[in-house]
Amino acid sequence: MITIHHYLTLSALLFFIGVFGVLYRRNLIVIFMSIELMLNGVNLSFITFARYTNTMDGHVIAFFIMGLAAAEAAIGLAILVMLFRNRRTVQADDFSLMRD
Amino acid sequence: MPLAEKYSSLFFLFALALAVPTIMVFLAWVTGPRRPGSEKSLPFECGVDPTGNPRRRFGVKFFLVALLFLIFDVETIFIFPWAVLFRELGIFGFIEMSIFLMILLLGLFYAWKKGALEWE
Amino acid sequence: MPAFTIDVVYQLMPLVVLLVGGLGFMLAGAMTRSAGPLQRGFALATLFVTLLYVFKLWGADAGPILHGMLIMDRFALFFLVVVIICALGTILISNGYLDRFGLNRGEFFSMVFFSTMGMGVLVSAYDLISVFLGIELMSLAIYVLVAFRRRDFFSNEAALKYFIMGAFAIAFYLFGVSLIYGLCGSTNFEAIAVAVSERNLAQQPVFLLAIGLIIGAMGFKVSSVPFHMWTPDVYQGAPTPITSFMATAVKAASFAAFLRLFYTCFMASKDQWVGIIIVLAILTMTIGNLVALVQRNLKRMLAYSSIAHAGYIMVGLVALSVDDTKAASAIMYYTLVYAFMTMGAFAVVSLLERRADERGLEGGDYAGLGLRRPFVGLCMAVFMFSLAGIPPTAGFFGKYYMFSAAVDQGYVTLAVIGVLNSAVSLYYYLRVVVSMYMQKSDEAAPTYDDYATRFVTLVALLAVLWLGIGPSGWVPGVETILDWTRASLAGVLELSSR
Amino acid sequence: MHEAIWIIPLAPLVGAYINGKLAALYARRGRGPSEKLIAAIGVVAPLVSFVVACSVFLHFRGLEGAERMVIVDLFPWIVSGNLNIGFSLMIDSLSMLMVLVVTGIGTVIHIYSVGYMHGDRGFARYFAYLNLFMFSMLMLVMGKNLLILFVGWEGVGLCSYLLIGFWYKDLANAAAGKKAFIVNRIGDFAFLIGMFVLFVATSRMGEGTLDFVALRAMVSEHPQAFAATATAAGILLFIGACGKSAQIPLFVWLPDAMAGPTPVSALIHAATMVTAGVYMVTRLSFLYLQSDVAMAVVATVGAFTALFAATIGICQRDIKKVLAYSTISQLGYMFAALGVGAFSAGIFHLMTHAFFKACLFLGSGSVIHAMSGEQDMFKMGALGKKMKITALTFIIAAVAIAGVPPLAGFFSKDEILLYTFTSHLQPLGMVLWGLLFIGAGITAFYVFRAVFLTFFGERRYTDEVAHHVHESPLSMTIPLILLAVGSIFAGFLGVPGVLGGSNHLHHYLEPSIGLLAAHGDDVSHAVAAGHASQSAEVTLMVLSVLAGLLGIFVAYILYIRRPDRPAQLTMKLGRLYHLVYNKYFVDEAYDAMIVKPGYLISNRFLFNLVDVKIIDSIVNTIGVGTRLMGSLFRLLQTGVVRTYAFFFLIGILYVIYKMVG
Repeated sequence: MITIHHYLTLSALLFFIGVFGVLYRRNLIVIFMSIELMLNGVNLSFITFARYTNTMDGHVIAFFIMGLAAAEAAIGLAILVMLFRNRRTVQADDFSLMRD
Repeated sequence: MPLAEKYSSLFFLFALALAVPTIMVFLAWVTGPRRPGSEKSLPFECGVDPTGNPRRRFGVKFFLVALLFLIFDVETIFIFPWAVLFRELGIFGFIEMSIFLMILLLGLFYAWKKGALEWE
Repeated sequence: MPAFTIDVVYQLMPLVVLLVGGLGFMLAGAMTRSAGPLQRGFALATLFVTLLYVFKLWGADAGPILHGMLIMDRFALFFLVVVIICALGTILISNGYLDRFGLNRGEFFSMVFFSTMGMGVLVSAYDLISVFLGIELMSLAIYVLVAFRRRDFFSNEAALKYFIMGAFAIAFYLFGVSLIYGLCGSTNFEAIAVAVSERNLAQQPVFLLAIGLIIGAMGFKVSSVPFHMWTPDVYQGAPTPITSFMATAVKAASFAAFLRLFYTCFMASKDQWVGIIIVLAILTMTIGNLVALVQRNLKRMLAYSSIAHAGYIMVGLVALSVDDTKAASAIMYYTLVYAFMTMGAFAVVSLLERRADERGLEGGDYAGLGLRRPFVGLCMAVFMFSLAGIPPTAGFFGKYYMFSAAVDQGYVTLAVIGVLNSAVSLYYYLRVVVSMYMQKSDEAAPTYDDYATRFVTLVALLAVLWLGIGPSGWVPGVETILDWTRASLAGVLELSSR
Repeated sequence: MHEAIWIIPLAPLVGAYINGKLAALYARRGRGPSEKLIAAIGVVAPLVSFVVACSVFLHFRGLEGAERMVIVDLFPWIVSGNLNIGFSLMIDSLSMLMVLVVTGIGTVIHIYSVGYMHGDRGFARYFAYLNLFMFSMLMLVMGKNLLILFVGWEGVGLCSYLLIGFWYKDLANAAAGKKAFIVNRIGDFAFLIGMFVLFVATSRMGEGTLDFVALRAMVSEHPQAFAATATAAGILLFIGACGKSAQIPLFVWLPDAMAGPTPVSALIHAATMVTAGVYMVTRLSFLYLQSDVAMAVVATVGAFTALFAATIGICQRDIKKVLAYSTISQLGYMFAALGVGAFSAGIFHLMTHAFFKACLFLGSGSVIHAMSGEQDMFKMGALGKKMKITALTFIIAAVAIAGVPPLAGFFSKDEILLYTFTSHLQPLGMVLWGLLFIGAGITAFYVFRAVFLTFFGERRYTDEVAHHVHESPLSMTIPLILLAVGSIFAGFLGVPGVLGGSNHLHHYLEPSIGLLAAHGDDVSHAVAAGHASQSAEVTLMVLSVLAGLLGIFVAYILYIRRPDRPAQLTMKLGRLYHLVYNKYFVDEAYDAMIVKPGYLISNRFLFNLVDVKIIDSIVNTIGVGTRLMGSLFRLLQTGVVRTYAFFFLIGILYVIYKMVG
């Protein structure tokens, strides 16, 4: 029997795998993917709660998140293209001109 | 309220979810042998020494198309539920969706004017 | 949909005008090669029209609209005015800057409008999801604006850092929201407040976990330590008008959402969250000021200063109370004052900046500025005094109201730490003044003469002085503004206690 | 029209602004607009004020006592907590008189300055300062509350400083300016504390206020409650007045202030600014009347100053210094009058003094102008023939100050003597009368000494100088004539009853001035006069006239008939002369007792030990420590975005731990 906890565990796992992806991967594209993973984890939890509270809000919110995630991804990719054109690299750690 | 009671275990789930990747990272760090060498940091190209500049041309055109596709594709998630409930939402829904589509179309127009749709 | 009446459209007009403006300038960007004076004039006119609608709405005290997604009450309108003033300032400052840096395109204005609209959604949000939408709409446009100097490495890098951190933070926010949704069955502020009291959630660990996640994300937006680390890099790399925009408008809008959220939904758990906000406030003030001490780059210094100021404002959050709106009204007043003084300071910075300058502005560049350009120097000196909180500037009164609200609520130590921090901050603010008036520089940077930017400094100068000591007459003085904030907050409290 | 009294201070302010701009233009370009333009602006500004003031005066004529009051609330100024101070102007009888004196004499002196400052590089700057001074002085006398008065008070101080050091390239002038400023600051400090005392006291009683009208109402309502406050605040405020009006012990700046241009000495350091203290005390007369102690202090300090300064005046060689000490002395007379409750007599003397002293100063200016800057009277002599108008006006003013009837000085000085003699503060009153009486004789002596040395006797300057000694231009002589006429007739405003007059001035001032409680039933000046019989009054009058004539006679003997006598006397008196000639060594004493120890303490102890050794090291340690911490935190800023995300995560986990744990 799959209970709410299973869904929520999965969603939290997805989320934190995403978090660690952001922290540990160096390639910007992978970092973007990890962020998407985090958002999808959140989506899953929204859908779960929507099911268990018997409200529609969660579903709608999931739509919103998907829509905005796409927009975000588009801008992220645009930034990535711009960076690659200028710097010929997509390694996150190469971008540390500004510090101190 | 039983719902809240039920969720109190959520907190432990959160901790668990945090712990699992942490442990994974930690284990990888502890157990994994780390012998960095010049050989190992080379890109792996089927045993053949890499030739040429690995930083090749970047297919910006593909990215642009992918970008546009991503946006216009995902926005259909708003159109789909509207289509399903078209009759119930009536004229109001129609106007609202028209505004939404108009804005999207403006975006498309912008992309077009900027030459994002030209392949060459 | 009976909820969608002509009255609702009327209430949404400020946002609609901004949207139409944004779309219009997007088209203009597509059709024209560069934005001429006509477009700039239109940009200003659009903002004035928005402002007009805001003024027409003031006092109407409308309830939530769009099924409780937004609320255009006085609180929202107050912050909307602040945000629009910042946008006006940004556009005026950018006037000469864009020309000098060859960035003069319609998209710039388009993005400013979209992000202003996002802020409009954010300040009038009455639902956790509208907060999310507002933040995203605001941030997505800002990412683009930060990267507006496309060929500039610093600008690119700033955009990247802001983007990654922004997306990262918003995911945490959403995770928190999903937990609250699960607990309360709704994301509407009112529904949350009701559910919290009915289901006795205030001390629920999961509820607190959700608040914690939201504090993190909001802390990111207002650049509170330890969620602040992107701030100096992004402020340094972004085009200066945009830095000004982020330091003023983004911060004001985020604090508006922060304030409303905590004032309406989370007040029941105040005992639980106040401790951590105190810690964050102290860390933010202290680290912001300490690191600002050792900065050489002027924009980075101002970035750390803006972090420190976020700390001062958080002192107000600590002192929030249901019985007394003093702290909340202090936050509102401070946000307004802070917007003016920071905008003015960045306007001066933008006058000094050269193209093709990797290093950024350092001490030598503004040495002797007070003698070379007396008016600009004077303005900068006044802004520095105000940021440092020296009477009779508005900065002093902002801090005074903030800290006295904290003392009223019994947080004496916190207020003392705040005052000590102000003392530390004097050092680096005065260093700028000293350098401007008492040092001579051979390698002095040329300063640009741009009437629009000078106008911004003039207005900011007058505002900083007027908001400090100006009596209330036909120009609103301190008392009037405090009255407005109190009136706004009364509405917020009334709704939340319903 | 009379509602527009704000024009009165505004006009000079506008003038100051325009002339200031012109001066800045001049400084930047090295050449500027013509003097005519500057002079026109500079003169028209106070003239406008004068005209408006006259119209208000005419308006007042038709009104009864207490109705003679115009209040204009311009805007709320400082509103904070229970402190509510409006920016309000007020003209009542007292202010009216002051405004007329200030704008009237001010205008005359502005006209005089046009000739006197002709060709000076700082022409525009001069008029900017002078107009600014007019503005400040008018704020001072028109302010409806103590704080606006204080703003004007500080403003005139600033202008005085700027004008004393007007020729700042000479270090001595700059030093004189600084001295004036610093000595005044000492007084101002006491003034401020006095103001706080007053505010705190009124706050305790209900609403804290510094408004004159409200204060007066409060004091008259609870006179008993104000007894202690009146003493404390009264004495503190009087210390402020001592600074501004050059009374013992803070008079030392005024003689040095003569370093400024002579019209400035006439306007600021004789006719108007220095009388600010007198005005202030009169304005607060209702308060002073609550405290006999404060009144006695005022009277005593005034009378002693009057005699003390007069004696110093005997031995001065510099014509302006003589007049400076004379001013200090005459101010002493005014304070003595105030101290015995004869406020209107004090103000009367203020007014007449403004005429004759301004005339004397301008006359001396005219002489100095003719002598190409020579100020030593022993290098003048016999100028009367060459400068007829100057000499004549100077003599008229001298006769006035000597107290010879029927000129202005006679009436006002005589009244002061009368009221001190019959003061209710006996036997103090008699003593003070004695001091003032002797002072009157000495006054006549030193002023005629100046007259004889300057205009009569034999020529003591070289032929080269004689070659270009000439009468001054019209723009200078006309003001002299105007002021001389004033010196003759101003006294008729206050002819005492015993001489068949009706003393208009007293009746006019009555509504503005507090009444002595014991004698409050009748008009204020009746305070003392009631005690003296008519014959006594006449006797006193004759005595004082005789004293004045005696002084003139002695001066005549010593400097005209027997010009060799002064030198012999000097020899005979030896030490005493030395003492007086060096102004009783007051400056040196202050230097030795206050300045030097202060310098030593601040240099050796405060600077070298406390500041450098202790505070600096503490501050440096803190500073270095803070910067070190700053650098430490800065290390966290690696520039790598993943580190930022990591700290974000740590932060959020910490937040959650704190909240849930």
